[in-house]
Amino acid sequence: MARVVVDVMLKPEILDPQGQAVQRALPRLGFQGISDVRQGKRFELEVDGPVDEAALARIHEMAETFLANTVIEDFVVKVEGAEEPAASVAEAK
Amino acid sequence: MARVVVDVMLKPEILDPQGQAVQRALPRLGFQGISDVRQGKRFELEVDGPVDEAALARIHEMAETFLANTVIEDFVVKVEGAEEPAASVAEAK
Amino acid sequence: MTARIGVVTFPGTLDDRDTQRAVRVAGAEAVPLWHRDKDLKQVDAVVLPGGFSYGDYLRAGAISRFSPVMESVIEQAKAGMPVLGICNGFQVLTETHLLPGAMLRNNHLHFICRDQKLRVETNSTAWTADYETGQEISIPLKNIDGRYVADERTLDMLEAEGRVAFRYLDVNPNGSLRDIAGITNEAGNVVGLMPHPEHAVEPLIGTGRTDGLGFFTSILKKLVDAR
Amino acid sequence: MTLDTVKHATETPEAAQPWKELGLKEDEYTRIREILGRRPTGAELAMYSVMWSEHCSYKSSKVHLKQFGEKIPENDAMLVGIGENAGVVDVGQGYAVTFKVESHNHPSYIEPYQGAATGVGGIVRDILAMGARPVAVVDPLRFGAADHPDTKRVLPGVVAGIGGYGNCLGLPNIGGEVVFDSCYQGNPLVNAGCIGVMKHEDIHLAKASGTGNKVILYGARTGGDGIGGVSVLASETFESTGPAKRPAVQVGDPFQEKLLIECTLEIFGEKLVAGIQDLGGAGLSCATSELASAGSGGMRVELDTVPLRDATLSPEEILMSESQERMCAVVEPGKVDRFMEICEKWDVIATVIGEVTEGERLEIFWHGEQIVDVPPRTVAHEGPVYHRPFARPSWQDVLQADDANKLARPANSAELKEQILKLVASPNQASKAWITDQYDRFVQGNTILAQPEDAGMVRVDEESNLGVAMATDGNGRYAKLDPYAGAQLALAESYRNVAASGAKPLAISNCLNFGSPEDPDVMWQFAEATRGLADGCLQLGTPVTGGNVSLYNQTGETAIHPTPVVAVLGVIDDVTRRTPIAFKEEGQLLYLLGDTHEEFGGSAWSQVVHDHLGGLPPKVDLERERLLGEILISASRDGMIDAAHDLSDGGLIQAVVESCLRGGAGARLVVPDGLDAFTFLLSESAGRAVVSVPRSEELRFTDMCGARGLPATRIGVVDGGAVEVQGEFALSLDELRAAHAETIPGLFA
Ligand SMILES: Nc1ncnc2c1ncn2[C@@H]1O[C@H](COP(=O)(O)OP(=O)(O)O)[C@@H](O)[C@H]1O
Ligand SMILES: [Mg+2]
Repeated sequence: MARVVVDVMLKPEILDPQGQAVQRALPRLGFQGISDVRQGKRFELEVDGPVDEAALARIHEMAETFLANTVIEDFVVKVEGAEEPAASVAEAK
Repeated sequence: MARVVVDVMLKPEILDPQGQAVQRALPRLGFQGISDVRQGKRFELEVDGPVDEAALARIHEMAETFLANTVIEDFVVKVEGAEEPAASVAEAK
Repeated sequence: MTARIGVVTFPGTLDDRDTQRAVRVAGAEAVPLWHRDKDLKQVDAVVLPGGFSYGDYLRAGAISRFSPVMESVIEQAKAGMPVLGICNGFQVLTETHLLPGAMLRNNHLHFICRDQKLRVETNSTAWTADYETGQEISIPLKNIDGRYVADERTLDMLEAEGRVAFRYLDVNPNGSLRDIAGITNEAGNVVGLMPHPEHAVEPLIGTGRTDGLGFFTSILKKLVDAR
Repeated sequence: MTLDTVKHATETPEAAQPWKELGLKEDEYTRIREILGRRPTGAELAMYSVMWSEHCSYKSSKVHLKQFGEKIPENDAMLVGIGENAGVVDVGQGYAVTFKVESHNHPSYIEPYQGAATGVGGIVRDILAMGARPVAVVDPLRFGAADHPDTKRVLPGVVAGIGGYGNCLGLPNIGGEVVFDSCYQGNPLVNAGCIGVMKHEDIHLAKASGTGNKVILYGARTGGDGIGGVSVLASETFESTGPAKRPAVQVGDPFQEKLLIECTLEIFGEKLVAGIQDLGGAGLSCATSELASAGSGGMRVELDTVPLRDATLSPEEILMSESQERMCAVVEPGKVDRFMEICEKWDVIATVIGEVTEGERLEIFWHGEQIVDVPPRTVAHEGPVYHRPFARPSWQDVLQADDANKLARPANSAELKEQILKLVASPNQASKAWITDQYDRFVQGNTILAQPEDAGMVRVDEESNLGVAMATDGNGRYAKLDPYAGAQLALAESYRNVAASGAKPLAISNCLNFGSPEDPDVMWQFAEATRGLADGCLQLGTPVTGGNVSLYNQTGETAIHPTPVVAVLGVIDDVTRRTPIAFKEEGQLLYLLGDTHEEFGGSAWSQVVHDHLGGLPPKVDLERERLLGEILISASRDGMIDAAHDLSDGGLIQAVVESCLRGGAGARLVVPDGLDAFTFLLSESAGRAVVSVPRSEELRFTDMCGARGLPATRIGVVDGGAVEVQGEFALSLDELRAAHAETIPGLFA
């Protein structure tokens, strides 16, 4: 069994009120020097069987159609432990 | 400017209904072979200045006192692009 | 002279005006408190009302807990001042660790607004003295992050010490562990619950019941007796 | 990069401009050139194109909407009429109420959560801009077939979005509708309404006057969201790699809007603004041109002072951005400091972006260079007006001839019972609690009635118990059969719902959802519906205070059913006299008010049992509606009835079932002489209600109805644990509750 991670973030041009609220709170808590915060979602998927190209292609499709709303979000699929993003990075469509 | 990522996940023993809802929906959408899904948060922090040990220590503290509620959540701090978690907590990579 | 009860407004607080009204209906004086002020204006007790302070961004209550007013509230609560956290206020209290545990997304993932039946499990807190232990009441419940969780040890401790203050009856609306709707600290001065007693103090309004009024009369009596 | 300044535009008259891509017609572009005496700059072109769009200029609908102002009934209540952000009515004791309904249909199809959420945000800012504290919201919704997979995507998102935004603002949701019909499959209708309360002296208007007054933009920073098509401009005007195509979707931040509300109310409280406008569709273009156009002078704006979320935005994009949670105020110079202090208190960003000038031009500058120089009226109020052709559709007669009264009726009691159970469980008739329980109906502590009551009602004054009520209704099936009658039936039903709650109907708002105005069939539906509504309002004495038009609701060639949604606002002097729908007291007598005819065209029965739409909708008798309303209001005031429920889709049996389930008591019904059970239970004749009368009041009540000529038929009694129709069937409350309650969660949970 292997773990695949899908990170979903709002597209850069889309308002991220959560990230903004966090960022605005930081100086009050005594944390300086953080110029921007974006908040997104992280999905950890436990995959049965081998994480081969076919499996990653399926996960990519799942991310595109279900885990992320590509109207407003980008996503990245990674195999846990791998150094590079495993499958493609979704670009703004 | 560098980017530091903080991943926050519910502790394994805590019920994650969001992850479960995703997992339950997958077969209906035609995606088989995912035995578990956990959903967490991903924070991308843009740090002014160098991301040295002191900066990471501060971010670690920020994660522990603010970004995560350690009663229910674990977190991992990573410098974007780095191979190892920069400062690790509880969960192995 | 009547008791002065502070009602805190954070940015995004919604039920502050209703809570002030409930305090007045019970016969006490409602004192508005502002999140940026440390000054508690010599109130005898504080209510942290419901709402979505800071939009519930990050986690419900997580940002508010660091406000100046909370510094004073935490200090005074530790010194014995009665504090009631309702809904978002309860979430703030768990984030400050004045109360143990945490609140998570409802197990069905939806916001839920309903008339909720509860059992008052203890009347030996500052805010429940006017109820009988075991009394069943119905008050509105409305939240999306209302599922109470804590580890088993904490839950056992709460049970053993009689600190589960309210339990859901009939239906558990959100998957809260052990049907917990609200808890108290050891001393009984700090109480938090998810449902909204301040919405149930006048006939006709909301569900038309007044089952929540006891919270405010309890505290009033306690404070006046203490004089 | 060259900036397309006014000077540059004058010097390059022949430069090609993307007016077509921006949705302008050739003659419209020519007219802009005539108005300006030169070609428009990129920024001017952007402003005109968006302000002259259907959405902002009402160019196809204007000629028909005029009737609402012309056929205006005598009504002392109206304080501010059509044309402002929202109409305002007097509800007594020095209070004024403003209310309006708007559509957010297209965005909600693309991104259901954010589309619906920002729909709520937009209507709330409209109400706020009038000077009022928003006190409640409503949400009339329409979706495709309940069991269609795409409805499973759209509905949960829309509901979560409306709840997510409204709940976070602290506005109780007190009513709305949920209707399913496959005609809305590719075009869900997400309408949102808001009610606000203020004192008469607090009414604010959207106009900029007083030379030297400052123009302040406050609220969220401006970002690249909701710009959509305007980005073609950036890429056409500027060479090389223009900015990425901007998203058409906006993301809402209800927390920011909550701060904006509290901040604005505090600013109103200190009388700091001379004019105010919310930023909605068309963003700053709309706000600045409308403020300037309605005022006495001109306006000068330094666009580079606008606080941005994205530093790469072009001036055109800044003008067009529909970033949410922003307002624009006109403030006397001496009051600016205090204004800023209040904004700082609420963590709201505020910036002086310009001032009111002597002239009559709207002038906009970018880093010192002039990019806009226009007469604001030509942008905001003197847009194109179309007299679109319309004609009665060729298929209308065939549709009306397909008489629903000829459909096969249940052959015996068992079949009747089975059909009724099916009806009660059908998605349109089933309980919507799974949806409405996702909305906070208690917040603010003033809610007297909310779903599933006939009308929502909130207390306005804690001392005097003054209250207001609102209902929204619209039946696209009726309107398809006869748009004139359909619009009047929507009005009648909404009016009846308000009266049934005990409140006196005062005025209306509407949201007119139709297909493409370029289709003469659709335009005929629109013309008929507006004529019907205007005539109806004149007759009922309820003026139209404002509204919204949503056109182009169609998939390919197929338009949605014409769907005029009508919101009626009512007032009640003493909310303790409100009438709920619940049948509770055993032994109370049930009276049916009004006449029942064999009317099944467009009915729920014809849809659920026969999947049929044809014939004529129920007949409209507005005089009867008025009389029924008066009786319901008097009976409530004088304590003659304990419950009332209006009859609409699903007929009498649907109303009785709802009232029984609400109160937890059963009913025994007897079919009156002269009616068959089927017609009695399922006909949808208008102008009817069922009431529960304490025995001690029976004589007084029937005397009143008799004296005023309203038919009142005793049809049964509140009793037992079942709904029983004597000689026909009995259905236990448990069985009914299961049928009624399980459908929607079964489909969407
Ligand atoms: N989307 C919604 N939001 C809020 N309330 C709703 C919604 N849909 C239906 N309701 C409420 O449910 C109740 C029943 O709706 P409906 O059957 O359409 O009423 P009626 O037929 O009397 O107009 C009403 O109180 C109505 O306001
Ligand atoms: Mg009704």
